[in-house]
Amino acid sequence: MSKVGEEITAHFPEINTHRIDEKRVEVNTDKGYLLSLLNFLKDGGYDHLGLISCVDRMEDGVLQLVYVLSRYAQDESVPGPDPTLVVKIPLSREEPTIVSSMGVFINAEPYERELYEMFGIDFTGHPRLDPLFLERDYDIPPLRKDFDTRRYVTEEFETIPPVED
Amino acid sequence: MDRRQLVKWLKEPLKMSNKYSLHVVYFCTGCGIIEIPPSITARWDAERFGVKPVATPRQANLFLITGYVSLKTLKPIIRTYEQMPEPKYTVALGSCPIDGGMYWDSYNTINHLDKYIPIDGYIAGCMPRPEAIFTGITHLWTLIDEGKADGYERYRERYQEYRSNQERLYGQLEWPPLYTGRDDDV
Amino acid sequence: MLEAVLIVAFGGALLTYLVGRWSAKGRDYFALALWVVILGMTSYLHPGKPRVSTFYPGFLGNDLQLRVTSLSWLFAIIVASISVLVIIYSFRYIKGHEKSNLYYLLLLLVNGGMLGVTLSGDFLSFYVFWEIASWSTFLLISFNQGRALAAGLRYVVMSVIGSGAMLFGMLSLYSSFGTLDLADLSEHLAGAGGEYVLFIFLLFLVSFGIKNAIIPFHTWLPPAHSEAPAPFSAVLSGVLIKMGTYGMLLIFYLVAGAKIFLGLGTGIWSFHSILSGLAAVTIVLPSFVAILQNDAKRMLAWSTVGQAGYIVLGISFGTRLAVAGGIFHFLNHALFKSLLFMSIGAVERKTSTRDLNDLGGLVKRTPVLFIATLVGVAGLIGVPLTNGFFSKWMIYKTLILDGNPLLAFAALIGTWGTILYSYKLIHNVFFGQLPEKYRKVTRSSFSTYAPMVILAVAIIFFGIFPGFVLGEVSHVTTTLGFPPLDVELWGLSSDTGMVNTLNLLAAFVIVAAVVWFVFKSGAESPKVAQDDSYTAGAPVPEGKFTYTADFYGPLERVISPYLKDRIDIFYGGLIDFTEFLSDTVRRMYTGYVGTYVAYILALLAVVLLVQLGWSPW
Amino acid sequence: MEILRQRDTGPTTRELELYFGPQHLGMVGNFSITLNVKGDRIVSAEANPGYLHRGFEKLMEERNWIQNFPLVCRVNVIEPGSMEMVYSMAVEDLAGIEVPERGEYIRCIYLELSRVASHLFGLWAYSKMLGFETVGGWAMYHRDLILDLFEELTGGRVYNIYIWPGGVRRDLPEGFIGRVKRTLHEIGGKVPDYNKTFFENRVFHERARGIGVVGKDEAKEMGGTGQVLRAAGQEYDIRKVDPYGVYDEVDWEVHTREEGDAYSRIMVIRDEMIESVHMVFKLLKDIPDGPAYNKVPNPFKWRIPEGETYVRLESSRGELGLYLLSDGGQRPYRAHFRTPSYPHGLTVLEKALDGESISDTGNIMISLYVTAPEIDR
Amino acid sequence: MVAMKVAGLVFSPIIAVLTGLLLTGASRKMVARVEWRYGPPLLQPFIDMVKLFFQRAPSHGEVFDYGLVISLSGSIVLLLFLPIGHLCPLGGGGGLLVIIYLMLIPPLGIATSGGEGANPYISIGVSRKLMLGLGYEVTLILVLLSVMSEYNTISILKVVQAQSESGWSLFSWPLVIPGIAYLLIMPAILGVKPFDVASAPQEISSGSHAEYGGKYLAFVTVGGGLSEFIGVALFVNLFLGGPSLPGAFTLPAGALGVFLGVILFLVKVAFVFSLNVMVSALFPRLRVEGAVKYLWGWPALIGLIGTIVVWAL
Repeated sequence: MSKVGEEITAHFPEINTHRIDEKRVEVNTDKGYLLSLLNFLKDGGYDHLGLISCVDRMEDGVLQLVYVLSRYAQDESVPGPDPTLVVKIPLSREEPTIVSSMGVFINAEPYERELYEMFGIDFTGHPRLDPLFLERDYDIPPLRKDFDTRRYVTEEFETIPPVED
Repeated sequence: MDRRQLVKWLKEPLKMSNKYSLHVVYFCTGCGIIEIPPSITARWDAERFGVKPVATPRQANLFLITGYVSLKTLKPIIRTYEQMPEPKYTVALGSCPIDGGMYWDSYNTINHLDKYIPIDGYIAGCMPRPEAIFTGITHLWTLIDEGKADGYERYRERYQEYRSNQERLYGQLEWPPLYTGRDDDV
Repeated sequence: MLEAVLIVAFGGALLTYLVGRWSAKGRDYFALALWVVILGMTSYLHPGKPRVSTFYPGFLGNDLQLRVTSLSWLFAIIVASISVLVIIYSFRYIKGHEKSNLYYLLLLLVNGGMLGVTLSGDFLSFYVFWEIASWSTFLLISFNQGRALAAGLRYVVMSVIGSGAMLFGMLSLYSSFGTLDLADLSEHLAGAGGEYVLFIFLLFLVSFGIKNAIIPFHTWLPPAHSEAPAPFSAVLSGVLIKMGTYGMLLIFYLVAGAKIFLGLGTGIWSFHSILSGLAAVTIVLPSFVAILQNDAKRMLAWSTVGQAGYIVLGISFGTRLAVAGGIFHFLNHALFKSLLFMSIGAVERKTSTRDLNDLGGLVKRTPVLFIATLVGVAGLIGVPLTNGFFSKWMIYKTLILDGNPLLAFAALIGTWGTILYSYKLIHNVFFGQLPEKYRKVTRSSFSTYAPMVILAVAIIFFGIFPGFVLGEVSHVTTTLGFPPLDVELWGLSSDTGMVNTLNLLAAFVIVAAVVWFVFKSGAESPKVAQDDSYTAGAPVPEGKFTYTADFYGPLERVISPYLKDRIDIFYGGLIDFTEFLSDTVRRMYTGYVGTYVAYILALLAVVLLVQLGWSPW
Repeated sequence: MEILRQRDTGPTTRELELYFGPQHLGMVGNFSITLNVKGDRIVSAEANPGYLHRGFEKLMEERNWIQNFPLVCRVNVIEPGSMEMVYSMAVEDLAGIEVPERGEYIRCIYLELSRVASHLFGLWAYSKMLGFETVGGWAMYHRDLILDLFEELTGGRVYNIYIWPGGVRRDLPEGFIGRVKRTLHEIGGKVPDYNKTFFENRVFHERARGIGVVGKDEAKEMGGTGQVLRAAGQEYDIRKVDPYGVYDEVDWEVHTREEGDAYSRIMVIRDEMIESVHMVFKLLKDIPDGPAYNKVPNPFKWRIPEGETYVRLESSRGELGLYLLSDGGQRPYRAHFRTPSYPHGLTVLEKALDGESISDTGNIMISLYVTAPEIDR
Repeated sequence: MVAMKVAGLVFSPIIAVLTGLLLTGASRKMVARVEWRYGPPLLQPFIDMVKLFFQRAPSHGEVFDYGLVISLSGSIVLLLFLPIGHLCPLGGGGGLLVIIYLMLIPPLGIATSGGEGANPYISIGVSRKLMLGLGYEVTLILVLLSVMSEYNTISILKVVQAQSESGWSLFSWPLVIPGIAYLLIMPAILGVKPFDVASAPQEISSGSHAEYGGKYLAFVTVGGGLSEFIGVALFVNLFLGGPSLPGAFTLPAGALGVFLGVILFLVKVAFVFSLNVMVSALFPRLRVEGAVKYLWGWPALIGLIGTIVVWAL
């Protein structure tokens, strides 16, 4: 069993971690700690940023950023597979801004671009925060919970008249 | 080639050659493309029927739209279709271009492809097997024979409507309308 | 008559200058009229047999003579014709330039000087006219100041070396035989020893080689050609450097004679074989260096070096067909290279750049210019039915059948180099997307493209009817001591290996007509705009959709290890050497033209002193 | 004197933008790379995805747990098997469903077969990039043989939806194992042919060696997994690092190379293919008897308790992950796929293309195994 | 004699065009068989031609049209200078040197035509074609020079004639050396794999053909078939004795002999061509640098040795 959770708590007393199961450790923090935490984890062997995701918790008014980190090299000091770290950071839903983590992990770049256009999160310091996937501008970023894709389709695409029957 | 075909060749070389020399634009618009490689290689070998992929739309006369069409893809599709020389045929593969298929409620795929470009034939299925593609092609032959594969003529006739539908999706398109006078000097 | 030509030429030059102070337009037409007259007079000079006239008797015990032979007439007529065309072309090009009067004076002086060179009957007058042409050339190359001044300086340094060598040779000849008359000299030289002849040849080779830009004497040429005003580049490349060719023909064949020239040394170590080898190098290397150029005029300049190689190869190889081919190629080169420099000049005037990475798409705006350039390039490559084909064919044929396939290989591979850079030139200037900034480019004026059209027509005409020129060339080679060529209007007949443009022309016309008919009977083609082009589905990115930079990038990467390093070091050394020399010269003299003359006089004095006091030869 | 030092005018440049895709014979999948080119050298490359974006993650929130299976397998059309597997694993993890031993074995056999099929497709794509349709045609034919097995197993050629929460949809049919062995023997028998015509072809070596080098540290920096990493010498395979299924019960090894160029990536793919075939034989030998699946609750009323999970597995292109959230309802609350091509196609590719020749664009892209649909989702 | 000339003028382009297209069809079929496919009908190229001819393909301007016409005319004119069996209407005029130069016209015509297409893919394709040309031309020139020096003629007719008397060049010393060199560069001359860098559909979208459709494509395809035919026919003429039979056998005189000669010639062409098709089916495409490096490597060296040996003997 790994001790990464304890290490984090030892280094950052304000951050709470808890083990979901033997394969996953959850780390809850806020956006001020992001870079220092990522740097600490990267130096500590968690050098693989698997995923940056985001969950729209509309009823809480929160956009929850999720960073999934794992190790490339097996931690020799502990037996068994290393757990995956799931770092969660809540952002305000109205003005979601956070510093870009590209300085730590290069491959954060497309993830952040995607979250920018899908959730409208502004990553400060990102060099090319322009649309990645989408052709159109949607009023509400499409992956937010209040974006109703079925209504959008009916209003936008179904109203276009057929040319011939 | 039996005698009946020979007579046909002499009577209607245009239709016959169009039938047996369908050159396909190589454009993987969706997941239907996964069945194109098997169809053109050893197992099914579409080249038997003169169907082969070519490099640019200028050289092609068949546009296989292989699957769902996202907003970002539709624009190159229109561009590519307009660059093909006439006569040209379009066949849509899979259920998605017909009515959206399983992506009917997606915010980023258009549901009815025939609102934006004319389609000569559909091959239903998700995704159509190579056999289905061949059936579609042979059906296209019948359509060509009967003169019903006239999508390019319809496009020419009702260009204004097609164009206005396209521009409802994209706003102003980057290229000038077809079939109108152009600045010949540049 | 002979004197009259030169009097008209030189007197007219001064008069033009004076007229120019009064009216620019008047000056233009006066200059044109003057040279049309000279052209007429020159063509009237056409010799049945050589004619000689003495214009200044008894200088240093010699008569200064003018003399016209078949050879000199051929060169003179080319000088005169190109001059007329260049003057027409200059109307528009130099219009409004503050120093246009000086320009005309110098241009006419150069042309007159060249005419004088070709018509000289003895080495002294030859030298005088040579120097007139050289110095005016220097001033014209430097006409635009700035970088042009550097180019001119480089030219003048090389030129002075060449003049010195020639002077040295002349003095030696004079002290040995007591005469500078060409006809007399040829008698004397026939009895001279091989070493002495070699010595004389080498001296003259340095002089004429510099003018003709044989490797390794070519370093002055690329900057000079690219920096000079475009009409003058045409003169420079078309005829001026051919004065070296003329000189070589004169010294090797007229003065020494083919027998002496070809008998100097044996086997591959004979003088003319080594010279042929040098010429082969001069064909191949510059053709490949030209591929790497991004400046249109510099590319053409390197091309000139390469094409001069063909001429020298023809002359030095020394068979009947080779010499005839060399002379014919000189004529052809004068036509197409003048045309190309003019067209690049026109492009530069319209777009104010000649950077090949900045141009493009002009075929849509200047079709006449494009067609003229295309014809010029076709001639340069030697596409059948243009004049370049025929002269090259003659050279290749004799190289293959009379001796050396390796030289033929060099010549043929040089042609492929030529194709590569020619296409790059045509493509980067005229093809591709027309950039936004050139949408407003207008067609050139009549006086700009008229000379080009004339030249283009001439290129095709001489390509279809090579016999027209070859008859003249055959006269020349006969006077040089070769049996006559079996010339027909359509080409050469069988005794030298038949080639017949009539076959080609007829076949091509008929086939093209049939193909065109078939083409037209296909489905009609709607015309599309340039932005309706294959882009893998995207719209054409404005201004970013032309392939010009590193046009032959992969090739450059392959050949650069073999070509670049050594040649660069070699060139660098030469340039440094030149710089060192010019540096010395500049330290000694302050850049005045006159001081350079003084320098030559000093050299002359030294040589005289050495000769008088020590008599080494 | 300085003025005399000016030699030939220095090389001036002009920007040229070339579009590699979407409509391009060298593009496999609907993807586009904008190349900024000087001569035939790529100055900078910009990946331009999104042509296949269907908003899967949004659509999954609109459909219930079982309805999502047809969607999930369409995320990656080339290898739908691992997509089904990763979703099943996540659902099993959230709902606490156990998989019987035989089910795990069948899953692994299926996954390895579909890995071989995917690699054969990749071999087709790669050899097509080099203009070598011959070997591509063979590979495509052999892939079809495997697809025939899938068709017998499930009725679908490409989209099988075979893996299911709690195991597989149904047990292997009678005589299936023999047919698998026969097919694999047929493919394996042609390996010497492949070697001679393709893997030992000098032209292939010349085209692929030293091209698109992604070093070990670089690859790790950019989130590379799969062949990208293994070809650079890092022994990283989720099947070893974080074993699932029965991969820890069979004996197999991870193949690596050192150079990190296109050649070593393709050779790693080849070695893996052979290893997979061997592994299938071992699995077929050891396969236990018993049930192949556990029952799933009524799909129309199935609610999964609140929770979240991140599962990962090794697809044929690298690490495939799924972040799945349930709020206790009938539908997923949020699903986010971590697809291997995402970093490969958007980060590694741009880097690997820098300074390469435009001839090698497709070559490098396919050697990185970039698959457009799983980037766009 | 006049009848032969007229027959040659009319028939040799027709024979060449038909053979060129048939060979294209045959090569598609052969490659298909190597790929375990059934392959298209042998006459597929003809079907394609008919279709393309009636397609309304866009034009980019006058140069776009004229360049293509000049290109195809150049190919056909070249055929008139090239013996096809005993048919060689213009063989006497200029010989191999004219052929070398006429071989320039088709690519330059395409290059000019494509230039107005204003598409960088075309430009890249043309630049690749020219670079490749420079690559193989080194060896080709050496080979032709050796042959011309050996037989001491520049006339291709005399070369063919000499071979019918003294045996095929490919099997005679020292011309076997340049013969091998020619065989080594032949795929590059024909532009088949591994040397199809100039079209390279997967890299530059078929290069100089990118903007051609309809009748334009038909014309370049016919031109391509012709240039393949020319590349092979040149080899057959120079090294396989043209229409002559090996050894002591001779063809009958008269019209029958002419007919048999043409057939024999075409059989040889088909044989040599199929060798190249096999090579093309078994190699991936080289990069341009790689192609040029290869062509300037062994083939050029062998060609140079051949030239020197021929020169020295």
